[in-house]
Amino acid sequence: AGTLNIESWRSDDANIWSDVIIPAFNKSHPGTKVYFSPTPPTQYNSALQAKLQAGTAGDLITCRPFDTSLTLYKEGYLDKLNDLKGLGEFSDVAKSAWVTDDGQDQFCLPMASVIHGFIYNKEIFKELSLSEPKTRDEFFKVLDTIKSESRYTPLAMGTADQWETATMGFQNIGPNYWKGEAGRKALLDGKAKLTDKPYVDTWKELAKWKPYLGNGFEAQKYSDSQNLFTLSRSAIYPAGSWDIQTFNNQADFEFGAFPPPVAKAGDTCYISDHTDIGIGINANSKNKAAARELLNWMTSQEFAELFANAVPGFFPLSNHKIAIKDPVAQEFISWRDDCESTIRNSYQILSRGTPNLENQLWNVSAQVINGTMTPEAAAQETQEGLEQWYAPQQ
Amino acid sequence: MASVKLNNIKKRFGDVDVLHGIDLDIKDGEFVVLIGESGCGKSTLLRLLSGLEDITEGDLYIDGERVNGRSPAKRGIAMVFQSYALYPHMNVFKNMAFGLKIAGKDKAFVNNKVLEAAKKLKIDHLLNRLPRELSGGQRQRVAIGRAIVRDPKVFLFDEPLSNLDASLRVQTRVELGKLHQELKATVVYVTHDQVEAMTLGDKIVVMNKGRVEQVGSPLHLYHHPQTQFVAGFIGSPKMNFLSARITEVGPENTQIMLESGRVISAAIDSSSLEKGAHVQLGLRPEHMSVTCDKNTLEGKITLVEHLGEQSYLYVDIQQEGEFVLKVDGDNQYQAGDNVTFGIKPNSLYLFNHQGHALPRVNSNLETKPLP
Amino acid sequence: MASVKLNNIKKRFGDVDVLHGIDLDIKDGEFVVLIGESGCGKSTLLRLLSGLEDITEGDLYIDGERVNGRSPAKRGIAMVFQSYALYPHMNVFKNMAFGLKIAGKDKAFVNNKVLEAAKKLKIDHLLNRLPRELSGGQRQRVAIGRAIVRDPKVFLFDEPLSNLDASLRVQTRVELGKLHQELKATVVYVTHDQVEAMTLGDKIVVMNKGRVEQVGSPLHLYHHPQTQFVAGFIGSPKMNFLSARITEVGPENTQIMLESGRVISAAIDSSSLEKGAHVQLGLRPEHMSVTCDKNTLEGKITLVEHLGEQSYLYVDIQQEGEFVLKVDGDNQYQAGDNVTFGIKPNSLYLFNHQGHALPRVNSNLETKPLP
Amino acid sequence: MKLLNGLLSSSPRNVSKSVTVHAILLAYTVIALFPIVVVIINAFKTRKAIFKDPLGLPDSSSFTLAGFEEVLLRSNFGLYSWNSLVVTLIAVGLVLLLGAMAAWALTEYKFRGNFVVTFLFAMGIMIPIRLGTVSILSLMVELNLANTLTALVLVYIAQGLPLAVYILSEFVRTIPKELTEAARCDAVSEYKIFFCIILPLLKPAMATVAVFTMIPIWNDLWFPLILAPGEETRTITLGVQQFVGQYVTNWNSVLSALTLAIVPVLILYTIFSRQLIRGLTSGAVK
Amino acid sequence: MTQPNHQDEKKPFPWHLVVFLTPALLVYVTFSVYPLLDTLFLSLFDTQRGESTFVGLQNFITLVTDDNWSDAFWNALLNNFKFFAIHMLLQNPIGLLLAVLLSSPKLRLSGTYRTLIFMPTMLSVVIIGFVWQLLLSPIWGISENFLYSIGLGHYFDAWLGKEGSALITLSFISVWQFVGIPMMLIYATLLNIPDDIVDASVVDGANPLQTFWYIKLPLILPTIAMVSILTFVANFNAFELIYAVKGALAGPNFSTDLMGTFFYRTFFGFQLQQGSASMGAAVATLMFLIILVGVMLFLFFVQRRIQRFQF
Ligand SMILES: Nc1ncnc2c1ncn2[C@@H]1O[C@H](COP(=O)(O)OP(=O)(O)OP(=O)(O)O)[C@@H](O)[C@H]1O
Ligand SMILES: Nc1ncnc2c1ncn2[C@@H]1O[C@H](COP(=O)(O)OP(=O)(O)OP(=O)(O)O)[C@@H](O)[C@H]1O
Ligand SMILES: [Mg+2]
Ligand SMILES: [Mg+2]
Repeated sequence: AGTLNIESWRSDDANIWSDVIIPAFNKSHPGTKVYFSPTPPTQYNSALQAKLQAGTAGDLITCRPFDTSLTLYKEGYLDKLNDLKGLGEFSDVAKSAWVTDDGQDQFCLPMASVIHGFIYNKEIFKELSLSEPKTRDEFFKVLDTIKSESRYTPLAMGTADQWETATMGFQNIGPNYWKGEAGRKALLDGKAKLTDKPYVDTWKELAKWKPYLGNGFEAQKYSDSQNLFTLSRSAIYPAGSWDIQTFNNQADFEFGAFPPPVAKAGDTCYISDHTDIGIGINANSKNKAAARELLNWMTSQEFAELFANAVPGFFPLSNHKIAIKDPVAQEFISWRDDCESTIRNSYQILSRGTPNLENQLWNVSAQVINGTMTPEAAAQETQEGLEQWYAPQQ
Repeated sequence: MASVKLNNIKKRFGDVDVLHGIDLDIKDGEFVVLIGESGCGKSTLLRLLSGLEDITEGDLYIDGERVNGRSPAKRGIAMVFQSYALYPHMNVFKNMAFGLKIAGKDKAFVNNKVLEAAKKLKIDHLLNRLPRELSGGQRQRVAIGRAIVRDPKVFLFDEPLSNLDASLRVQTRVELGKLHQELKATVVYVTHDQVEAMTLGDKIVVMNKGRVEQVGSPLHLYHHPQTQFVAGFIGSPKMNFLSARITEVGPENTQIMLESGRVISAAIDSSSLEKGAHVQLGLRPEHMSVTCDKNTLEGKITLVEHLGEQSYLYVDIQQEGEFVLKVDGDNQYQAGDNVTFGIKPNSLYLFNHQGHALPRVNSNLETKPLP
Repeated sequence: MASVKLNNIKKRFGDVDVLHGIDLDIKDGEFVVLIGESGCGKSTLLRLLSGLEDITEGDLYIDGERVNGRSPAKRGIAMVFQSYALYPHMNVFKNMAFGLKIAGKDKAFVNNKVLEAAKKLKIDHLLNRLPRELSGGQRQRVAIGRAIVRDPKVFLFDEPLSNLDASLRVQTRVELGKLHQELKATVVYVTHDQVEAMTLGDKIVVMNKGRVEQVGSPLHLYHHPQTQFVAGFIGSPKMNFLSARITEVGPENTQIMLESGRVISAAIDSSSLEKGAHVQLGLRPEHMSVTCDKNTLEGKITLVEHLGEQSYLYVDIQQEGEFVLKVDGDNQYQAGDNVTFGIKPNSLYLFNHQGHALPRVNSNLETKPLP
Repeated sequence: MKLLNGLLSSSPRNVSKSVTVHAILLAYTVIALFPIVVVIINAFKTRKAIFKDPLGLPDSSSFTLAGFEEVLLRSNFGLYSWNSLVVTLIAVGLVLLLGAMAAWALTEYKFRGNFVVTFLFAMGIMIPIRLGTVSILSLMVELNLANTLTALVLVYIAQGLPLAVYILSEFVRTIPKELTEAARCDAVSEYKIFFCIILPLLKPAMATVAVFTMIPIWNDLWFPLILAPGEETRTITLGVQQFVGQYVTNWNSVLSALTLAIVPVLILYTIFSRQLIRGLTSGAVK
Repeated sequence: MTQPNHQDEKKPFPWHLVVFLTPALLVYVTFSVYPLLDTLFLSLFDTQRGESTFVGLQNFITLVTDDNWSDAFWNALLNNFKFFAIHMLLQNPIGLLLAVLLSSPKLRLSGTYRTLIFMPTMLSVVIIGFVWQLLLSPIWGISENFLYSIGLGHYFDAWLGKEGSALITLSFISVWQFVGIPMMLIYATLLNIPDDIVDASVVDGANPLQTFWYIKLPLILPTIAMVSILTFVANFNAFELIYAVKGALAGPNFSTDLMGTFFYRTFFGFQLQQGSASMGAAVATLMFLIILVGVMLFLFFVQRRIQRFQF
């Protein structure tokens, strides 16, 4: 019983919550009024922090992965969830984004992950008789073909917003170079450096993308890229799985997806299957009991299925077997079976200090694609940044 | 120095006719004063002369050349504004030098010119001051100095003394008169103040609602106003007017009856009118005597103003209205007293119902012809 | 109505002494005019009376009560400002009614009061206008009306006419005079204009640098100035002053020698001085005659101002300086003419080197004692 | 042609000058308006049309009111506008009133501490109030004002006061001293002097302050987000933000909402603008 | 009559002063001064680890000496000066020009021009950011086509995306938005210049340009000075446009980073970077000091020399 307010940055999902999820919850829990009150994503962290400090934040807090939420927990704004019944439905990997460093305390319930890959315009591929590239060579051949034989822009990506270059560029194709979790852990342990070959090579490949980007890509925003692709002016789109939903609404052509190509056929493929959204309880909530009930419900099969199908591209992290109806989303999730999953390598611990690795990755990746920085220099700069404060790397 | 000729000059602002055709001849070196009620178009006329405003119709000649379309700078005129319009951010020297500097004169020449003018106006010790550090009279002189240095052919003054206080005004007026005598410049001078007009002007132009009412020397206008308007305008205190009716028409002498029934005779040629015609009788306060015993009026004094050597008596004359008398300062009149005063027949003016003056016979008052 | 008494009133702004101890008795119903040079403290004195400024030292009594610390509101005074200070956003009626409304008077009373005052001032047809829609003279009358309605004990006027043009000033001055006679109010009136001072004041207070120089009726001051300052201040054109030296001391008659060596005799008691003492000779422009043949001076006319019925001659007298003569309007003088004029011995003033007047003997000029 | 003639000053001498002046002003007006026009025409187009041909006018195939429908139906646009209007008007009104009172007190009366208070207000012009967000929010929580429009109003008053006091002080100085002195002689109390005389005379100045204060308040996103993010108290600018998603921006709706949001400011501005120019020219008080 | 008593009728306590001043002071001090001081005060503490410890000026020292901070700080400061310089060189002169044109005598439609040109100033930054990105985006080709149509097409570039031009372009947009403010203020002052003075200079033979240069300009200098100060203060607090267009990382490569965005990033954190209230407060304090010093210098060196003129 009572009222629950959910803090979230997902204003995109406002309708889904109010039309689908909350009614479903209310079917089993009629007394509880739930309000989903999103904040514009760019303001979410700062607004949330202010509200938590002043004690006006909602009862449920949507959690960014890793340190952002960890800090909130350490500052006492989030409740410990160790004894939440449904927690057992999640694997350790799924939970890893919201546990303390020592692995003791769980402070957010994993909600969804996103997977990177490439989405392509099937009609253009058909028109140019192209097929999904499996290897890097094939990938670049496809790009060359599109560039030379059509008026389409081969790759829809811009560097204006910076984060796409890091997230849909570096973190998308990188795992194939640094061998997924192995490489990520090595970096954490200090056994690998960002100046090592896999990382430099990742940037080298990014640098090779430049000629295939659209005219004036330096000023191209994320939304521009989306529009380029959905208006059929561009053939391939380095994507996050969340884009599926957007393209379903906007594109009037068929599109498909392929995972980041590997070096040579038969190599193990690695994908970024990133734990992206969690949800926790405000330690100062007046209605914790109800909040817990809601969280518990969110560990259920029912929720997982509702959510996954309402927001195709956001994949539940629980162990329930669920049926995903959207074909492209299905394609994405099928990679979990074929490839090794990993998460973005800068998220756990490594973006804790100053300078901030994630911010640096944005900056250097954009510069590498812009051609204003060499891959080696990018590696050098990020490595030096890490060494400044991260003991294992010193 | 130059002559100025206005030929049927008209000015319209949008739909409003402000000047209805002004003809005027100004001789080289003449000091012409424009007077008239507020809003009658004096400033407008001046602005047309200066070129600040475009002439709607008619021709303007300066020194024989038609200058209608010419820009102010090229007309060889200088203007002194009522508000002085000194450049507040320039010191006195720069204010005076500005026109010359703009004209590209060399420095030594400018210095000389300005110094010379400043000495003439006794402001050479103020050259470094800003306008706001000057008194009203000093500002006035700077404004004049700024005009002088440019050696204009014609000076235009728009009520230049009206912002000064009474005593300073007298003083500056005197200086202006001397300056004109010295420079022998052509001057067109607008004022509201008839003392200024009388004392400064070689010629006075009385304007009324965008038309020229009368032109003449100051004394001529004082003694021979052509219209009631001019008569009322010139002289201080103002001429007294009484309504009357002609009882006896004559070329040498006219009998008129006031509203009270009293009959007065005047040395005026009323042959153009008929018996019984309505007229206005004009009497200057200074032309009545308290000793005379013919043609008398009497009334009760409502107020006495002692000005020292003279006094004004404000007299309430039953049925005729209020009257002002100017009498010797040496008197014992008090408010409430009754007074009887006489009117000299040859100091009377009569105006017909259109306001035109009837000719006066054998006026013993001096008449200066138009110079 | 009330009497006002100032007892050694002093005012200091920071370190600057502005008033050095003013003693003044103003009777009930009296019209007192304050005159003096700019900055001599007239406005300051008025502001002390009104309570807008605190009195530094001394006592102020209104109607016998000491009111030093009392707020303006409670003193029963009304002040009319030079700038009128009309509330620009209220129409004439509201401007006049404001004080009464604030005092909580009922509506009918206010209406009556305002209408009555407006009628008296002939502004009853303007009651709905805003100040900016009024002419200067009308604004002036509204300002006075605003003061009248409150039935103050004392009216304070600070140069109320100085913003009006010459002819309007004359007219308003006359109206003010009549109004005072009608209301019989106590008035303290500051002005720069000595015509106003002479015509309006029952009593004139001449101030000089924060002190009272002389108090007296207008004619008394005109005829019997106690100091050179007062003599120069009262009368227009200004009294002419010449430097001279006493050659013969006497209780009835004094001989003085001008700088040019010319000797003049004056009906003045110089017994307080010694032979050879430096004095200033004072001569009013209107007290000289061009026909007299004793005690003559001669000079060259530099400028003639014809005012119609009178003329001013500006005469340059070698070695003595410049001189102004007032002569009959009926004359033929021109600049450049030489003129000889005589001085009547009993119209002379002499001032010692401290500027104090020497007593005049048998002055044939009327003397009004202080009322 | 007649219009052209009407635009130009009558004298032939001035025609070329006049043409130049109009040409430059017109050119700049186009520069100023062009982007705004782009926003408005695109508000009526489908998403595809917006990006296919951003400059094209909506035609039968691209015309849509979907954005407006979305804005007006899916969101509580009426409520948001109302909230914005209430907050803006009350805040601006109080800034004007309190600012005028303070400006009057600081310029008219000499008292100890005058300088300190003046300086304190001057400081407010130099530091953005956003800096104090956390303290402000805690304060509001303690006062039980979180998630109320009152909180917004209070913060906006605090935000607007420094500039208001600064500008209004300048204007108070131009009011002739005689007016207040006349009133004091008239036995008017200090309060009545302020409310009956000073306040009416400050009207044009207040219009200036009103415009300068109103714009940032109306457009503010930050404080509504922090202090009053609730559905009931949401303002228009914050309301518009719900169409800006994490990955997808519903430009069609954003543009419609923004187009709708321009209207009230424009109306308020035109109400004030005549007074505004009078206010900026200090001659107004004469 | 009693003995004069100088202390009689003592002035009553000025209650009206309290009434006039208190409401404004109360609201202002409570909701602005106190929170601001409270925040600035944090700059003397270290709140990095959850609890706060007093560290004196350490944060400031870190800010200007530690490369990680100082590089960003100096970069932001330098950018801010560029940003300000562009406003001074463009916004104010254009505002001046428009004001002068608007104030030309007998100009028809001047009210309309005035309102229309002021419009951008009233718009929210969301609109401004969106529409200019749309207009300048090479992808949609609006500006490019326009430039080609006047033969300047090959000068076109992805201005908002290039390190060399992003800041300048953003400054231009900001100038475009705010030009209305100097325009209005200067326009009002120009209207206040008495016609007489301008007429006098015309009669003195000055052409319009000379009249402007020698007469009008000196007379509006005080307003220009005021506008400059307001521009300075506003520019050094600028934040929203950059944030709306380029985000808190102010790319590319921090080339559009201003003090405002730097502060925001520091204080509230960004993406994975945690906000630091103490470092943020230190940045804010420095910003305030820079502005204060700038204003003081200006008042001392410029304002003192500029005279205000009564007409
Ligand atoms: N620019 C203008 N547009 C329209 N009407 C004007 C303009 N300038 C002057 N007028 C009108 O022309 C008439 C004459 O004005 P002008 O200023 O010449 O009067 P004036 O005789 O100088 O009056 P004053 O003695 O008050 O200065 C007035 O009625 C005035 O309203
Ligand atoms: N508030 C003030 N602070 C300092 N000095 C003042 C103040 N008010 C007036 N004074 C000085 O006091 C002297 C008298 O001023 P006041 O205004 O009384 O002169 P006034 O006789 O009215 O002159 P005016 O005829 O020019 O009006 C002047 O020297 C003036 O500078
Ligand atoms: Mg005029
Ligand atoms: Mg005074």
